[in-house]
Amino acid sequence: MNFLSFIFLITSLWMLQTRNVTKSVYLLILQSLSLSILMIGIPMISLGYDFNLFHSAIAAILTFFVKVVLLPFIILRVNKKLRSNDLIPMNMSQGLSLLIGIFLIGFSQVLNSSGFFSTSHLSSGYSFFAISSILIGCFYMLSHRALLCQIIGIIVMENGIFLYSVSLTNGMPLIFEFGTFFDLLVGVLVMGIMTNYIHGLFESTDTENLTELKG
Amino acid sequence: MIDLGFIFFYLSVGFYILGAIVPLAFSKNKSLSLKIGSYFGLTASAFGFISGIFMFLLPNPILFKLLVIAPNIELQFYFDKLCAFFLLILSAINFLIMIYSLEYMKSYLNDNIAKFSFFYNLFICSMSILFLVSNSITFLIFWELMSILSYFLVTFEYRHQHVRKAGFFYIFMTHFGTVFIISGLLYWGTFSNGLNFDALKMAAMHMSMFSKSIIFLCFLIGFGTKAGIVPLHIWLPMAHPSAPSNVSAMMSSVMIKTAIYGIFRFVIDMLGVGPIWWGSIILFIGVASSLIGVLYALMEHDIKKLLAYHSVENIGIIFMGIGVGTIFSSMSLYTFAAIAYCASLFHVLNHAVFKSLLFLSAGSISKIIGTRDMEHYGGLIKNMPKTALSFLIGSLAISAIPPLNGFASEYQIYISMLNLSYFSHSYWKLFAILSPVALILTGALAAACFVKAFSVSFLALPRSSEAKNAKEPNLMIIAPEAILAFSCILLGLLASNILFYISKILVQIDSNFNVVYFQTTNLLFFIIFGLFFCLSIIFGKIFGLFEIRKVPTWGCGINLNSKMEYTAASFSQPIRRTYSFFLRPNRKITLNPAKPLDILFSEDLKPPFTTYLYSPIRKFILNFSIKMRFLQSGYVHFYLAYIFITLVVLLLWYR
Amino acid sequence: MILLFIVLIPIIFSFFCVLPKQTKITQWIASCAIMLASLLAFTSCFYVLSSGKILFLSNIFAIDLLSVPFVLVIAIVSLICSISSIGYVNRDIEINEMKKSYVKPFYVLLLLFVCTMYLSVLCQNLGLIWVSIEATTVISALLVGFYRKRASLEAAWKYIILCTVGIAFALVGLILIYQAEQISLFNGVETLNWFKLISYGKNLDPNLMKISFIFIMVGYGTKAGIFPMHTWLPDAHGQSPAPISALLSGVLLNCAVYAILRHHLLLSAAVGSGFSSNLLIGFGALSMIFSVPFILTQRDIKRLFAYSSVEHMGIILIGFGLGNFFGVLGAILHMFNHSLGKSTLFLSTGSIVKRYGSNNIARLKGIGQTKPLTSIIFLCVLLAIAGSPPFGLFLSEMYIAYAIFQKFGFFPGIVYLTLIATVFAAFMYYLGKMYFSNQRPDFKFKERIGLQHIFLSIPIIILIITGCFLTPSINIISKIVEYFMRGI
Amino acid sequence: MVSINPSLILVSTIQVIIALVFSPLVSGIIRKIKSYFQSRRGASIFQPYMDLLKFFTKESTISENSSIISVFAPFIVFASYLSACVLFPFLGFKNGSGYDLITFIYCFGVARFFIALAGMESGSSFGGMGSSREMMISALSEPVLSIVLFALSLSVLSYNLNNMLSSGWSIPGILLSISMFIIVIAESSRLPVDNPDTHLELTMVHEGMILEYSGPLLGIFHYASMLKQFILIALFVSIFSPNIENIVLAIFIKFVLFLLTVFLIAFIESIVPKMRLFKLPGFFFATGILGVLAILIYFIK
Repeated sequence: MNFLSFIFLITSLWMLQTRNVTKSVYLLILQSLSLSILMIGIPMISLGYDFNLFHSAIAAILTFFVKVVLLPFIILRVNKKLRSNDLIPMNMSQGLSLLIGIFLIGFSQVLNSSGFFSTSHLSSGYSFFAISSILIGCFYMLSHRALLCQIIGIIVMENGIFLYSVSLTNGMPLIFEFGTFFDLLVGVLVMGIMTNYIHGLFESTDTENLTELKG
Repeated sequence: MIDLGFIFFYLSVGFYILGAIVPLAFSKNKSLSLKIGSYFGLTASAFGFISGIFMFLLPNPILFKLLVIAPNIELQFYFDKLCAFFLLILSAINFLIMIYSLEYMKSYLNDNIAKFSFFYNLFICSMSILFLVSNSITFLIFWELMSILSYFLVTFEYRHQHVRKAGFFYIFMTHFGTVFIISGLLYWGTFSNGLNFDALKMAAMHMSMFSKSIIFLCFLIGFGTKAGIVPLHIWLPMAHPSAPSNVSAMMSSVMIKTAIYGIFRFVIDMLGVGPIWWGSIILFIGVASSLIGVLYALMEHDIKKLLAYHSVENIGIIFMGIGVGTIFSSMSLYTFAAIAYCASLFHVLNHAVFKSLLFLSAGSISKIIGTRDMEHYGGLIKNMPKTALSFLIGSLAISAIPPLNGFASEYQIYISMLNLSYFSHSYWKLFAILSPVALILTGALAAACFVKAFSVSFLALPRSSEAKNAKEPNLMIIAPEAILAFSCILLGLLASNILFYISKILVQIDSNFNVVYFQTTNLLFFIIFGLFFCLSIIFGKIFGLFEIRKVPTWGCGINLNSKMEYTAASFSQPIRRTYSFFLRPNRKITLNPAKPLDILFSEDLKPPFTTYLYSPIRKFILNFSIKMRFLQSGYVHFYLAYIFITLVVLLLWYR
Repeated sequence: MILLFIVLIPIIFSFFCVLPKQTKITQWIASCAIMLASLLAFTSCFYVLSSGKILFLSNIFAIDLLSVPFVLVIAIVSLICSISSIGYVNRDIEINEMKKSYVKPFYVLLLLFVCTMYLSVLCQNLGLIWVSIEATTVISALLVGFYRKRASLEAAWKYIILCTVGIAFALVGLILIYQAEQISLFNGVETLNWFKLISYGKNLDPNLMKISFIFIMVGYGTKAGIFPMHTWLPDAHGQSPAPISALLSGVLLNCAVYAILRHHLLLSAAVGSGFSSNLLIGFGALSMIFSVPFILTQRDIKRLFAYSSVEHMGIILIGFGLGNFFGVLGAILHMFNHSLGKSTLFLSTGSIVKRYGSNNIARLKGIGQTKPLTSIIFLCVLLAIAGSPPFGLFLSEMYIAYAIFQKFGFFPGIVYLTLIATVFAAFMYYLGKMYFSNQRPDFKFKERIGLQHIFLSIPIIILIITGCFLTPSINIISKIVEYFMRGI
Repeated sequence: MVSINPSLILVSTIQVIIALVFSPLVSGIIRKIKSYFQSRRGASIFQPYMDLLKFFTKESTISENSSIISVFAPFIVFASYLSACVLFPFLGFKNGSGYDLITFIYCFGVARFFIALAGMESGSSFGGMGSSREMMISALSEPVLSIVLFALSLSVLSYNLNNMLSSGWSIPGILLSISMFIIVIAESSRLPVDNPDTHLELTMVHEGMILEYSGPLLGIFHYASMLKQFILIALFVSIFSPNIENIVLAIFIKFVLFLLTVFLIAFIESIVPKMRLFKLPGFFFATGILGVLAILIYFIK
């Protein structure tokens, strides 16, 4: 399990320095795949006899379907349609973003191991990976300017959050998980549509163009 | 009797509302809607007047609970003599103004008359209810309504840029004043159970002096803004001239008095006696307002602006009376306090009368000539003798010329201030003795101002063709002015009786405020002066002094024309120079070398409060706001970062 | 069952919307659907109010006294918006802002949007509230960008990204609550059910709950337009079609506030009201303070009103955060009044702006002459929103001010009042610029009275009633307030 | 209200008659003394009576631009000075209650208002200039006069002029008497504030206003200004004379003081040049400061 969560972390870190959408998506697929396995694995280890296979399996399958298959498919399709194979514009250099990513991992380690977090049922073995993934997802959105990258960043964040939920609570209520996956799916769909529109109008997927509205 | 007073009051409110709504139905036929609105207003104010009389005659105050609007907000009426007094002033003045508007508003027939009737009648209605309600929030509701409705009246001629600006200034200032009133009332409300006035009054008995003082200062600033004390007066000379004259008459003579009502109701009636510095502040503000108001009035040649500045002056005089009264009641000298309060209430009445008279006549003149600039008037006394006479009486009254009403109330204020100087100690004596001196100075300057106003507009040669061909307006306009002029004289002569009635108001507020006897000299002066005047006239008749030949004025050999006359600006020039340390006149002489005779001289005043107080604040706030706009820079990354940072900051804060 | 139908009817009718060929029929079907849903909502609210009980439907839906005002607001505002949207859509088609083929998707989305909003206030499960609020984001983002112009797409993009990220944080908060539930209540059948949670409130881990509330506050605060997470709000409100702006500002923000309130109550049960109310007041104060500079220097009229929404959300949060009787009373009234006023304001502004073809305040000259009827409505609502009597917002602002004075004393109270007065002054300034100015010479026409005028004047009447004559509903309101107070 | 008792009416009548009869004489005496200082013989001290008689036999003319105000203004001015005469017990009659300080001061205000209006009537610049300057000077002198009078009233704790008689007989009273004396000069339109003798446009104030009058109406104005001068000197004398029980002695001392004041006025007028108009504010301010100083000495110890 540690290995998987390590993959989980490495993929998100790797993403920080990629400047190619397709590559990011593949990394995302890898991350989601590890998440979906973790979603079964973590409860199995931590709950022992109380482990509810049905519950966890459904969650994992959902994760797999939505995050490994559907969302990357949507993003890749959109990306194909946009035919933008050029490099993703970034707010900072790749090296710097990687550096900050590493710093964020360190920060999440500090958060995770600090007294305040550890005394209040806020951490478990995997929450470190989850928190750093959330942070990196957020930072990914900040550092990469392309529209699709922001979608990917959101998914990375969500992945982190899901890992966090699994690591803390061994899985959320089913109806809730259904809801969140549905929302995420529709959300990414809508974002994809919008990316399409924006590309149609602005002929670019750089968020730099989206700064008309201010004040 | 109780029921009658109520019934008439409801009737008057009902008629005001009808007068507001019915004209809207006839908005196509403008003259009809004007008539309907005015007649309803007329009836309503007549009813209001009657109910005011009934209320005034009631021996004890009555609380009448109508309904509970919302938790702690009750619509309840409290009828006592103080409300009745203000209601009487409002209704009487409004009655006359409505007669006047019937004719005067005909010149606005191109505009939306129905809208005017709507706002005007509702404005009066909200004011008359304002005097009676006895719950903080209801009071504030009607207070705000009054402000907003009058805003729409001020901006009635909104097609002019300066009117819009004036309207904005007005609503801005008055709203910021309201902030303080609200704060005072609500803060007070936290000490009591409920926001009704009786609860507040009960609470005031066991509040600490510190919180009382905070509330007092709030009321002073809040009501002071409405009243137009210096330096919060700047909206007054902008808003009053911009409105149609009947509205400005109403605003100047009654609306700014709602602030005086507020001070009487909240500070004197409900908050009770405070430390001496309360009264001293009011007195000081009064002195400053009256002096500065009259100085700026002197510099004006826009007749309505001039009158507006005189409102500042007169509010200052009223404040002087209140201040002296408050000091006296802090010193537990209740009789003297009562005299001072009576004087200021009497001045409220007098100012309402003569200021509305002046505004009405100024309005009719400026409509006839087509401008408010006095430099285009001149010689109107020949064509408009009746208007001239009423304006003259108004000017005499406002300059506190003895047998008229202005003197009667100022006299009481003088003797209160002199009494104050007799009773106060050490350094206060100097302060107390200098305040009547300031009032004397104010009186002298006011006299100068009205000599200027009257003589420039009515005497000597006409300065424009419109002034030459001016005609006396018809009876509907003259009659209210004549009634007001007559009441100026009557109020002056009957001063002691009226003061006696006014003292009843104060007795009702606090039984300590008992005045047995008012010394007035108006009647005495009238008798002596009248005697001598009649004797000298008889003497003149006997010796044939009235056989007068009129000869051309000597103009140093040149035929005299109106350009050679003294203008309003030149009349006030010596005073402008005398007080140049304060007025800061900015003189500019432009010489044209090509044409040696072409000399342009201009002189304007730097408005100190706007330049040094309001503009910097405005600029600071706007600059700050513009700088703040960088927060919304348009970059989605920044926005994401905000969310992120907020989260982190909160988590760190929690640790 | 009635609750289910409130949610289901819009969904079902959204299918019918697609069927007819004529746009007019689509419009009427949608309006009817919303009217039906509103009717059902009214009846259910009426039932709750009259019986004082909580209306349940299995474990999913519930209406209690707290959700009643929110449901009412959605019902009224969605009704007004749907009916007046007919006029807007037709005009948009006339001036080629919207293609005819877009009408159907518009109404489908509108119905779904309304449905998700109902859902978010009807759910009793905190997780489902989260889901439905996220769903509102997704659907309304499409509506915000409906004109597919550069600016509107930009706004929609920012809206969806920021709100999704924000809401994701709320999800973290939910996880923590679930964790707390798991730790303390081992009967683990009911999960994230609000009523269950609050009944076991005392047992929940206080530390977890506090941290969860921070996440919730940031997450739903983003959606509610609280400073500094409000940044999407002026963009989205400024660029979306008028009925959508009205719905966003009038209802959607309230839904997020509703979610925050649920958590606030939960937290009060778990750790006492101090922590969460401090946060509410703090964020409310920030929103009030920082919206003012933007209001003072605004040039775009719709953005102006958007910032005013930020300010009003701040006021509402402060009111709820104060937690004393008058604060809560004021906040509930204010929420209700603000929704009505702001949505009407957006609708009337929309029709004025359409006529002038510009959002720039400096260009909107002489609206009183160009559109006399609409501008009267506009004027009234503007005054109402600025907080002047006789409209309801004045009373509610006064109540909150009174509560502030009661709780914090003099100085914070006067600051609060000054901020409100500054906004008022700014509004009067803009009003003077737009209403009291000369018409542009090329604009000469009068408008005839239409259906939308009548519908837009209904909220004004309601606002006047809430401002002057709350007498009949005092008992109801105090019941709601007491219900809320009991929770704190 | 004033109680109408016969003795009061009698005293008032006597006061009015004295003022009417003797005020031209005071003017005549001043002129005589001035001519003495100018090394002239000068006219007889009864010349003002002759002048008045001359005025009253002539025809009245006023400007054609003027209105009824011009006709009534002289009478109003005259009547108001006479009222001031009644309101102030310069004979030392101690029983009246209507002798009110403020009304007394405002009597001058009435006169000033109408004389200034009359000045503006003609339409020429002279009249306007006169009125304008008159109002400016009044705005300076009235406060100073009131400082003096209020200070005195403060010393006796009464604003009844009756109680204020002889109240200036103390050390700070000397300061007050100086400023009061200056006010007397200023108010009676004498040098250095105004020059009663010339009709030079640069200097004239009072004369400018009545420039367009001639004949009886002008006579009334002149009479009125002499009356005013008389009242002011009488006021000055009766306030700053010592308080003596013996009535005969008291009247005698007052008479002597009166003559002394008249002499002083004439003397000062002979040696002082006309002051520039815009030097006057400083002049009056200094005078006012004297009054304030006196108040400080009186009461703050």
